[in-house]
Amino acid sequence: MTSTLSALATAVATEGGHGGGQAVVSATGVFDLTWLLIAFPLLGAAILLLGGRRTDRVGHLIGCGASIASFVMGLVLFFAMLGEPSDGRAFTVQLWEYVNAGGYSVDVSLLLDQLSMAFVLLITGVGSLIHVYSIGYMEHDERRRRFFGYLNLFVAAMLLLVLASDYLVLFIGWEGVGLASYLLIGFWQHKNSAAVAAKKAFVVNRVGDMGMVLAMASMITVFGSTAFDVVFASAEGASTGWVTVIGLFLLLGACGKSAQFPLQSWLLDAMEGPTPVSALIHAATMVTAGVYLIVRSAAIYDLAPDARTAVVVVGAITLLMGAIIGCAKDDIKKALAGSTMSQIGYMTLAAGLGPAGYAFAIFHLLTHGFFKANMFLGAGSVMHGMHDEVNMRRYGGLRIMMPVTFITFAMGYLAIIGIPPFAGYFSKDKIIEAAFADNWVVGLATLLGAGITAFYMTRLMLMTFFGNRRWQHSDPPHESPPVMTVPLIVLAVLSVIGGFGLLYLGADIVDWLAPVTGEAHHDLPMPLWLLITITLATVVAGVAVAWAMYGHRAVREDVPAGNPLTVAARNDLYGDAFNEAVFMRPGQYLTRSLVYFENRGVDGAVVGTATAVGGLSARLRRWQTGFVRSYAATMLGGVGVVVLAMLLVRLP
Amino acid sequence: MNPTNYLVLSIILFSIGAAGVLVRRNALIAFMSVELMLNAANLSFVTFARMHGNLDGQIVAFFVMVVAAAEVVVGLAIIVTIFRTRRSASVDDASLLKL
Amino acid sequence: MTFPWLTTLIALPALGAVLTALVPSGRGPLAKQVATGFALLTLLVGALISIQYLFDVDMGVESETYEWIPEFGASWALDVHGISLALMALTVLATPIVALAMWREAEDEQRDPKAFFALLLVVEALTLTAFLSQDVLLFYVVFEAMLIPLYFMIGMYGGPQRRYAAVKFLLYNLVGGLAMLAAVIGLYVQSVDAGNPSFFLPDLIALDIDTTTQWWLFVGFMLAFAIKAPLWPFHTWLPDAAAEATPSNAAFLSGVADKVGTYGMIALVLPLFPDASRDAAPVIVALAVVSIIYGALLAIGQTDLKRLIGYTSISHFGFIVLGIFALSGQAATGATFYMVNHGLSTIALFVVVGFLINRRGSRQVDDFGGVQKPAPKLAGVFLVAGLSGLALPPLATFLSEFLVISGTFTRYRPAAIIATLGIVLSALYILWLYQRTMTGPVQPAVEGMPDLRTREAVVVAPLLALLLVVGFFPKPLTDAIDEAVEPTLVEVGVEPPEPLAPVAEHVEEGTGR
Amino acid sequence: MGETALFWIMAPIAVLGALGLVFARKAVHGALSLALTMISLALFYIAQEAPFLGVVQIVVYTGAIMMLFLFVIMLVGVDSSDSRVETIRGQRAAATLAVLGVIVLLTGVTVRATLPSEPTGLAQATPDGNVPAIADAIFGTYVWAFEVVAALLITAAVGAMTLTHRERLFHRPTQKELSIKRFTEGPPGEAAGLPVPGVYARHNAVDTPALLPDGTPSEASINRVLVARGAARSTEEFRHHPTPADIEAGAEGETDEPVGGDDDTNGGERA
Repeated sequence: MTSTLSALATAVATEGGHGGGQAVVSATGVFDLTWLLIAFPLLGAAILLLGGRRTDRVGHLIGCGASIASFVMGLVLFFAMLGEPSDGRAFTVQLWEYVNAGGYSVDVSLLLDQLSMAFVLLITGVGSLIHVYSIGYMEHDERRRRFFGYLNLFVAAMLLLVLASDYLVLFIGWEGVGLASYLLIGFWQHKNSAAVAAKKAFVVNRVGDMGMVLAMASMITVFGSTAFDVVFASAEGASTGWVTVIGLFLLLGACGKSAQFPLQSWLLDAMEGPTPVSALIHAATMVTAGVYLIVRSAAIYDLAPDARTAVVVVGAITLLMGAIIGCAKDDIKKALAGSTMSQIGYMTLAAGLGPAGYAFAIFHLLTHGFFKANMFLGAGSVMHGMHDEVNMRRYGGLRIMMPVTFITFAMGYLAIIGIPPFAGYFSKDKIIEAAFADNWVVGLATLLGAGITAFYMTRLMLMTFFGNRRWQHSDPPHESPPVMTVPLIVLAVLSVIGGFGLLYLGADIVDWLAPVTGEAHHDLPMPLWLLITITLATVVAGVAVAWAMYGHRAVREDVPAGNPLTVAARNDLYGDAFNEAVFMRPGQYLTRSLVYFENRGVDGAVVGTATAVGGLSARLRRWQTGFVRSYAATMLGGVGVVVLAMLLVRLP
Repeated sequence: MNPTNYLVLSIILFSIGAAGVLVRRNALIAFMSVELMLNAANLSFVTFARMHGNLDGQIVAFFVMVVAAAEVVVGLAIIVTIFRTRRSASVDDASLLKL
Repeated sequence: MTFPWLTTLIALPALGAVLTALVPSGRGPLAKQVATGFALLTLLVGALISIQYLFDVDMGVESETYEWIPEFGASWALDVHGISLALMALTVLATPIVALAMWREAEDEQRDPKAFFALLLVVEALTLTAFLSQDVLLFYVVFEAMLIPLYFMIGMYGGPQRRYAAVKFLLYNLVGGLAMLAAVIGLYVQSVDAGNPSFFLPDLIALDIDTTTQWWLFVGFMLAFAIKAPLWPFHTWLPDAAAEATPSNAAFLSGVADKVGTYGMIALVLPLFPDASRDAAPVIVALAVVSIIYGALLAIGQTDLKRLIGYTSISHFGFIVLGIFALSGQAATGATFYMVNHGLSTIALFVVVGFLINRRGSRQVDDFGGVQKPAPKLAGVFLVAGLSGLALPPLATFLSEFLVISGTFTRYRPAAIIATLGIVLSALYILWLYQRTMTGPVQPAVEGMPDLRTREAVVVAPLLALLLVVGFFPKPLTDAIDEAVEPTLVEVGVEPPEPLAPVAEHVEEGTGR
Repeated sequence: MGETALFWIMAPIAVLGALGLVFARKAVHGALSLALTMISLALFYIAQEAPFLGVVQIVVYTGAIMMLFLFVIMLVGVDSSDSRVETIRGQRAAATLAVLGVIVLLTGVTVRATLPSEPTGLAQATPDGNVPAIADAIFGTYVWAFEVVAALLITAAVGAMTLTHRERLFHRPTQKELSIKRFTEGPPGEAAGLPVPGVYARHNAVDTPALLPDGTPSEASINRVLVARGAARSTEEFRHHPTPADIEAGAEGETDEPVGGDDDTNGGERA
């Protein structure tokens, strides 16, 4: 992994000019095999899910093998890409024609450029580490094979998402990761809470999918296509109104997948899934798909300042919301989930800043992938040793029992709160800079977020690894086996050097991405050193407050009452309560009243008509007296009528 | 003589026959009224045959007679059967054809 | 004179029905084998025809016309075009699967399976005739005749309320049929007035009918098709029929037989009454949108498994009708494609639900819970079938739903946006159903529930596999459909919407789009 | 001229006959009136150049069909007369309305139609006379209809026989068996058979009851059908009222119970 990064860095160093809209060429040589990236994990998933019990014994190995094979393929492609000139690193691989209906045609083709390359390495690299970690974590689960099948399915779908060259194909991957997420959140199906959380995640994501579908429908209306090249190239010809609409629809989609306000509610519940899932899907990769989507659609957002503003606002709100929620949670995974929301808020905010921020969004996305996966896996390791206890108030002083976990977790901790020279410092600081350059308010929000981040992460560290021991097990906590700690160590190393490496070892990730995202320089309203000082001061203040509250004093085992803000934060800032009051309850009433209306109104009208006809028939039946003379009279009358009718018709 | 007179006579006989069917309860009289109606129609046919110089009217009347004979045979057999079981020749007594 | 493949395709199941009926009673297994054998034979012939049209291989299939009632200009005229091809393929494919799925249903009701299987083949023959017919009178006759075997299938082999459901089904559809009969006669009179008395579809399409008359005839045809399809508010027979018929019968009914209604809309109503269709499109689109949302909301509110699936079908039929009357090539292709996919997906759902009901002996959702634990494979196929129902890519249902929505968006934006809500609602009803039945703590009553049996796997696997394969490689089918849909829309006289923004030049050259 | 006279004489007779049918209380009267109408119609046929039909009318209708009716009337009861009270509500009104309607309609048509005031006549159509012409038509143009009608007649005849045929459910007792049964099972007084009616000079008729040796009239001696029709005379009329002397005479010997009538058991024999 480290070698990858240095290679990346050296490669970046050699690369020179930049500017958006590089030419995309058909893939040749090794790039023609890009599809293998997806094929490996897909094959793995197929074998594991269709193979049945026969593959139980080797299931985890097949799963890991598929993921690692994909990673190796990614590396091969990466090095091949380094050999190309910096403005000729985008390749398309035409696989097959998907559909052609009413003039709208879609090809299944892959686009491999610098942006997707970065994601491929993140997904397969971190994904492989988490696969390996899961061998240990899921060892005692009888359905481990299936777990690996789902993980492989996820990796395949996620790779399709980032490699697609058409929004429709991207959407297939988009829904694929949603499905994998659904399956993995609800992996422990016998728990009702897990099943409910899985359903919630999927349904909320579907609300976002509405945005995706409508965005694509708008693209078809405006451009007649959803292919990246057509849409991006024609975007300038479209009216600002349409571009803004498309941008807002895409933002809705991104909000769903990345748990951004107002669709954030599912992410905290998603922690019901096994911890490796939380690390891979709900921290490092899938939830960042929204950011990828926005950055990938740069050509559209560049033309729609209003949509960009909306993205920034959403990012800022989520960044603060997530941070506040993270402060109040006692469940270690939920605290980390709040943190994830908040960090993705940073990325979204950065992406909303336009060309000035795209690269930093991706930069932070990558470093966040490292340190957040590290911390989630660390939390998993803690839980593994603590018999699946997740309440931090029952932890305490674990640094002695779990030294490796502690150290690696600490690396992640220092990275996320942004202490130089750890990874998070570089990426987050860049975002704060860009935010201040854009707007004071947004800048202050990011600064405040940094402070709160320092507070809640310190709180988490102190409650878990320091302080008094609040656990009562006959069987004391133990360190996890090497198969789990080795991935932790690798990720910890990445958390330390990732930021520095990506930014300064050789050259800049900003330059690497520039051919895709474009580049813009910003002017800070204050000297850079001042801003860095202020930021670090805020972080230190956050750490100090946390230490005063949780390090200085003993942590209580029972939950203190807390102030209104704390209570609100514990309740996810009433996001669920809002959804319940505004959508669920009225929805239930609506459904119930519709069922009533259906039975009484619509069906009632039909059945009522039938009853009325029946009643009328019962009355008309009395005409049937049985007296042949009555019938004869009727007949004669009828003959008269018929003759009369004929006369009237025939005679002039 | 104006042949229309025959037609008018035919109408009168037909109507009387129809009235007989409608008002008489006795199955035999009702049945005979039907025969009267058939005869009235036959008279019209014969009159028209002569009026237009076309023999077909007479042929039709002939067939009507034959069919009427067949009908009488079956009809009377039914009346006799009903009389045997019900000891009555009133058509109103046989009013079971209803719900 | 080439071999009459199309007539053979219809004659095979008809012959099979006769032979099945001739099997001595008490030899149930033999009757089933004969019926399934003929269904498979039909599938073979259907596959042969499909190959010619999907992959451009000449198999010698040609349109056929034989005199039927020359006095009226009615003929036994059959032809295949993209739309009918898709539905024909669906029918021949679904029948053997449904036959296999209902293998034990008649016995479970303590009834002779012979008639059940014979009737199924009769319905297949009639449905195929409806899809292939090029003669409006012939279409009408089979459209109505189809009700009789279906009536008996529901009324003889269903649940406790089956008679009520069967009568309701029959009466509803007869009302529609009556309106259609009047319209068929009206149409014929138009052809007489034009000097060419005929029921032959191309002749009738060539007629120039004034708008008022078109409106009346349109209403007659549409009423029949809207009831059959079924479109809100003419839908209430479907949930009853779906709930009371045996699961496979319900599957065949809503999966295949009801497609005659939507087929009629796109293949008869649009080309025959272009002006009226254009004028009425906003109304129909509104009804379709109501169907989508209403069906989905009611599905959420159901407690009976089969009723629930019935309501999901109403929602999906709403999408199909929406696509047809959005009057854009993309939406119409999507709608026709949707018919096929919805057929496969609904059959899978009904059949799997049938397995569940058969095991538990109850149709109530609350009687299940935690089935996933004792029967993981069953839960797996249920989930995949359900995911096809909520149109998850890459299952084929997704593409059709997307084409319908995006095609509608180009013309009726508010309708498309509201219809998109269906995406969320469908996820809600399917996953909530899955959650209540399959996950959570294992209910005592479902402990030891047997997992998927081999026969059941053979029934479900091809459906799901097809949904997946067609989902990945839809082009041959959608191309065939698209080719047939285009002239229809030209007939209606709507121009395909142009992209609002000029396509950048270098892209046009570069990729040849 | 002759035809006109015939018409104006026979037409009222025909109408009267028809009215007689409708208004007759007894079916037999109605049948006879109808026969009258039919004969007059036969005359009209002959007058209108249809001698063949006229003859057929007399032979088939008056001769065969009307006789058939009379037979059935005899079977049903020649004397029974119908009540004139209408039992179906509104039937008379409906009938009047319908008949008037038909009259108005048909008359209207006939009057409005443009009919020749002088008939064309059949001279041209039947050069060889009426009967050969009809024969030509029946066995030529209409031979198929003729054959079908023949089949119809046969079918009707078979049908009538089937309808009126009664399957015998029991063995019919012979006279010998009946007399043995009388001696072995019946009361001794009936062993010699039931008394014969009408033994008086005054009333030598079947409607008067026999007087038994003890002077009581015997109901068993009268035919049941007469009793049912109310045509039998009252038995009381003939009861012998015994004088005191008779009573004394009777007291010396055994007083026989008057032979009561379980005549149903033996009624079949007399009938």
